[in-house]
Amino acid sequence: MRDMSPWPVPLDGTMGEPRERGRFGEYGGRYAPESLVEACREVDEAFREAWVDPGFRGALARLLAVHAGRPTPLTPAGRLSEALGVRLYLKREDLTHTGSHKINNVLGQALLATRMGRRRLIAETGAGQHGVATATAAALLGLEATVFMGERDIERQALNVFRMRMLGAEVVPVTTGSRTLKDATSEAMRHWVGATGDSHYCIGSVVGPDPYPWMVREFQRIIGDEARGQCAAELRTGVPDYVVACVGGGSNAAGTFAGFADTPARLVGVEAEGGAGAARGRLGVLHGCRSLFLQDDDGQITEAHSIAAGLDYPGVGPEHAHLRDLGRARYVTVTDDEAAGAAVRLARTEGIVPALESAHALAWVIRAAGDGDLPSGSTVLMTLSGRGDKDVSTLKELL
Amino acid sequence: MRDMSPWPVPLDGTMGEPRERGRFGEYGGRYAPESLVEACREVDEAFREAWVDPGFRGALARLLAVHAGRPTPLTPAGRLSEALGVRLYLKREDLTHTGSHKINNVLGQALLATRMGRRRLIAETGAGQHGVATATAAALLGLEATVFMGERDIERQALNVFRMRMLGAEVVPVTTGSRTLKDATSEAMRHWVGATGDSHYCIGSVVGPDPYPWMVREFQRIIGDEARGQCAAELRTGVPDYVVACVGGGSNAAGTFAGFADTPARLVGVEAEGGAGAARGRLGVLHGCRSLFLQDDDGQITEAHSIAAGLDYPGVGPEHAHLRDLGRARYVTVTDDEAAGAAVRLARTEGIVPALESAHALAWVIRAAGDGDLPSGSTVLMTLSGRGDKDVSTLKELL
Amino acid sequence: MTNPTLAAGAGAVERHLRSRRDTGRGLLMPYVTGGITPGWTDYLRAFAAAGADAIELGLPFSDPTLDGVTIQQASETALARGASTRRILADLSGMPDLGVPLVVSTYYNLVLHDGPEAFCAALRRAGVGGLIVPDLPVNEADELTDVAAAAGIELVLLASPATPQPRLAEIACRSRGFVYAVSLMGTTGERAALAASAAELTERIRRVTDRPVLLGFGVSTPDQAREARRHADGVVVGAAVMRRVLDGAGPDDLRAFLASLRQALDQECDRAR
Amino acid sequence: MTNPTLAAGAGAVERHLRSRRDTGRGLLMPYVTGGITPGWTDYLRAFAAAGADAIELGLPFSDPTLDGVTIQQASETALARGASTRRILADLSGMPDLGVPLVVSTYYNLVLHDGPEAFCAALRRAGVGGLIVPDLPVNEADELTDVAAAAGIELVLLASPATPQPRLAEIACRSRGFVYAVSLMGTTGERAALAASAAELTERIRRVTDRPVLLGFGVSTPDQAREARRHADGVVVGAAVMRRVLDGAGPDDLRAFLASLRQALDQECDRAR
Ligand SMILES: Cc1ncc(COP(=O)(O)O)c(C=O)c1O
Ligand SMILES: Cc1ncc(COP(=O)(O)O)c(C=O)c1O
Repeated sequence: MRDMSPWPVPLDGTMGEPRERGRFGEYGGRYAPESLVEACREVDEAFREAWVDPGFRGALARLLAVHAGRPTPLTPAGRLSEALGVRLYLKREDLTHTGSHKINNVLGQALLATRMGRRRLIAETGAGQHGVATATAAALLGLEATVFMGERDIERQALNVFRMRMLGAEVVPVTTGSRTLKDATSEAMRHWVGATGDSHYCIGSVVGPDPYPWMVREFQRIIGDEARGQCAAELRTGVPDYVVACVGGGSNAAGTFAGFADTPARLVGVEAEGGAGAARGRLGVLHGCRSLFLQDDDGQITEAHSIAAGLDYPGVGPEHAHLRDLGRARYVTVTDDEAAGAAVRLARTEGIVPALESAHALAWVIRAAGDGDLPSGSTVLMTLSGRGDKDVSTLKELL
Repeated sequence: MRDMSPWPVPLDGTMGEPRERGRFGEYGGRYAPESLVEACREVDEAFREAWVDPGFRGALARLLAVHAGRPTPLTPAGRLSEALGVRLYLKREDLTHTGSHKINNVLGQALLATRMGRRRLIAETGAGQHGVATATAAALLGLEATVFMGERDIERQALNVFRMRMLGAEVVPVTTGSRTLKDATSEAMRHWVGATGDSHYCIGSVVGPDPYPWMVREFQRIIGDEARGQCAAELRTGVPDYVVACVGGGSNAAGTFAGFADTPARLVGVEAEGGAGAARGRLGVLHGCRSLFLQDDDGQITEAHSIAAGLDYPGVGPEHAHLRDLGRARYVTVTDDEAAGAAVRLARTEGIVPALESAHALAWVIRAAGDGDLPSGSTVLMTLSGRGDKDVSTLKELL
Repeated sequence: MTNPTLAAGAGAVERHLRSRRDTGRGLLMPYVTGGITPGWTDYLRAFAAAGADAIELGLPFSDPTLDGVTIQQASETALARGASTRRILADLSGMPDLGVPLVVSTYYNLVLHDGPEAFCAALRRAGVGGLIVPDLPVNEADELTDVAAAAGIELVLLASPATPQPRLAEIACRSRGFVYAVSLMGTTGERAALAASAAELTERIRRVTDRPVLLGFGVSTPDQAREARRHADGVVVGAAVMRRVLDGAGPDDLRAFLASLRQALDQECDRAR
Repeated sequence: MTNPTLAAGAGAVERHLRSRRDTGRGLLMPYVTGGITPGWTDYLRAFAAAGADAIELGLPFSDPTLDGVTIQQASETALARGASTRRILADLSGMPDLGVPLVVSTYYNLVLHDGPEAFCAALRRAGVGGLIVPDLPVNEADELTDVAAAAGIELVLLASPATPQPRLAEIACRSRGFVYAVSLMGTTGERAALAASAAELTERIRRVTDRPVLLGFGVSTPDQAREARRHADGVVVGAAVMRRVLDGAGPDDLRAFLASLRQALDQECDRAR
């Protein structure tokens, strides 16, 4: 796992618009059932129009500012940096309204849904953060919300389930398969097929059929864009040596990386040991896109296992698969224990209880600083994708 | 309860520094056991020095910005405003790190404690928000933290208890009296008596012996100062007609009011029906200060009862007692049911699940807009003191 | 073959279906999930015996995103029994000719697993004639089309009520074997009545092709089959079959059910044509 | 009065304590929470009989912030029994003279409740001579000082190890009856040993006054009383008494305990003076 080899840094327009048919290299595409192809096309068309419309951009920027609390700060992790021998900065998505980066994407899609005349949002959720964000945006814009959530996640993330219901969303338990995010996503897609007329499927990560991976990354790039500016103001070098984010589907990482793809920063995506689509997946198609997925010898998608419900997904967004192939980003894994330990360490040194998802990114930083993979003195920007309130009962059992 | 009478608006320096011996009118003072008088004097001296020291102010401002996420936005509550016929703006303290305004005060006191060479913070907590904030600031600055919490609140606010422990704080259950905030405060004071040498007592509201009511208000005035500037930018009139905040001990209200005391804005403090120190208390002395407290016919302090643990306190800060006497602020009460209903309403219309404490302020706005007490078309600034994650299990049982 | 001219360039499946259609017969394509029971291939024989014109053979996938609960459950059951593409195709290899074409349906992940070429070659070796991939829309089909054609596998494309007319023309043109008309905006699964969208979609497809059009998704009763037959060349019956199988119905029980569908289609044929 | 000159201007409590002190006697002031049992006034009689030089009578308050668990529990018990300022003082009124002064202690909220004037007048009527208010430090005492003096109630001020010397002088000067030396930085309650701070504080008080100095907080055993006597004029014994009361000890049992303290003080007196 040592990273002493030269790091390839193509500066030429990675993380721009995908190629035709939503392709990132050989990944991406729109492998949707025919019944959803037209709906995807409509989303694509609406997004393309909206994204160049200053009115839409302005409305979204205002929502992000006055409702979601952007910009989020860049926090120097002073005591932890000292202990690790690196200079660690945290991009604080945990401070957004609802407590994770998911709100950035959801406000964008919800505004788009309104623009498209849709009355309802459909969403899948794992950790519940995307579901809460969707329920929130729906309430704010006067839309309905139906959120699909695996039964297992409903148990693990009871707090978020009630938050969604309190926000007026319908939470539909998914009892099939592994009863986690993968199955919730399947069920949401099934439901969307019957509801394209009045509903928008608000996917929560950079996965799904084109244009979702691209669109969601664009809605999340505010993380990277803000951080880029903040680093420019804060760091002598202007750009951090490393940019690190956890990867479930990959939206917070994609949004973060997008701000640094054209810099010499080394991009590191951290996956859960038991849900390492980018690090250990093989080519496949699931949930509308071609990417890397954990599979068994027969080509069946295997269940992911992670202490972090939001990383409990056997695949990864197509652009990450592409960045991996290019060598532009590196994908590493950490174990449940490392993540839990990192969460406690951050709490004790910086007074921040991170989401277990985000704790994965930190766990890699800690490990890499310890084994020299992160050279001492490096500057590291890490996206703290969410806060840990939702996870304290899980951690309570562990500690 | 109608407010059609002319509203007295003394513009002359209310909410400045207290008079000699920490007096706000006849309230305040330092009714501390002799063993704590010297410690209070030291805090007073240190605070006075620090508060005029640009170095201290700068360090605090930076912590508030990069760690706590200030400034917090001013959110127009669009859909709810329309339904109520008023223009409601929410000052979003729920978006600060740890989820309530308590962090503003705690970062100030923790920085002061460091300056005073203290190694440990002692705190009482009701809802757990102040305890979490204290544990957070302690972790951040490398201090220890001991938090006293009533057993009943430990049950109601289990999430926060675990957050504190995760942050490395010691949480001490208080089993005496009503086993809520009042008793936790008594126990914290008892503990401080034996620990003045190395510990700072970090009081969580505008209560306690001089200089706490004043100092905490000053640390919280950032709410009002920010909101004042934001209203100036956002409102045609520059200043809202009404400024509303919930009142437990009264720190978020005091901090908010401080920004508007010299304007024509009408100040409204909203208490819990069962914990209405300002609205129904009588003169007394408790926890080091002279103020208004709920008491029985024998002069015993009675137990407060509120669905909101943070409002479950039988008294109110001395400055509020004074503002009430002056007529500069008005104090009203709402019931548990009204507060719970308001919480759900805000969730469903604006996508914000408020703390039950904050929901009290909203409940009054809703009621007053309904019965004409708030004239239609009024502009209302309401401080949303905290987020409701900690309360969802309470609400779950109610709904 | 009654009408060799029209079927020129068509593959075996399409030629077979066209020839039967051209006799005025309503086409019946029952579905079974491969590996659902130990002797699952008996269902194929029973289907053929009951008058099926083609048989859809599902290769179970872990994440059947376009299937309703019945076929989801069938897939889970088969997978839990150890079913896999390899084993299902192996089960087929020993079988005598059914007399009707076998059309495999599965999700694209299983096609990609060994690669489209190996996958199609394996189908061909097992005697399969057609392939339905519900999550492979026409615009993503390039990779598979030529490979399938080269292997002699007819790649059936699906059309849905949401498909705009120009795209429908492309689908109809590029589909092989037949055009799979998805009767409604929804997943597979039994429904109380045939969706209103079924008729309209079939008419729209007819406007752009004379390829056989089979209506699927939700066709569950003889009455519905009869009604479907008024618009389409025939029906695909999946969930209604698989619910029975999951409830324990053996090949003989299914034969009776299929016979009732056969009879309904034949009656409608007698009346309408 | 053995030394009328020194005691000039002193109130009755102080005169009494001075006169006893001046005989070389170690002063003993046991404490009882008013209303703790139905016949609680019997404790007063027992204390006097056992050689108390003054008795501290606690008026229970709901929030005894300077008390440790024992006196907290005593307060709760008394309040749960319906104790109140009014009822406790009423219980006193029928009592014959105890021969030693009664000093009430309570929190300032109870003083404020009917107002300092009414409160002091009520104490006076009930035969109380002194008043200790642990949460009323000297700088907040103005409101009560004159009122108490006018009512003939000696307001005892407390000094603590944390009190700086100039302030100590002010406290000693303004205190009436005696100076209450808080032996340690802590709450009331039994301790294993006398705090080291006790000696130092007492010496510091002695430097600025010749008023009697009673050492309280934590004095719980005859040995500790003996040690305390080496520095102070006497001791206040609260928690050690109340723990016994809470454990069911009646007036006679307490008499024995107090006698042991009395004896210890007398021995120390014999040795040291
Ligand atoms: C806090 C948090 N971080 C990260 C993730 C992973 O998602 P993504 O990889 O799309 O950022 C989730 C998903 O729920 C999450 O809640
Ligand atoms: C969210 C919130 N709001 C309000 C309060 C009440 O405190 P104060 O009146 O000091 O603002 C609390 C106390 O815990 C709180 O947690």
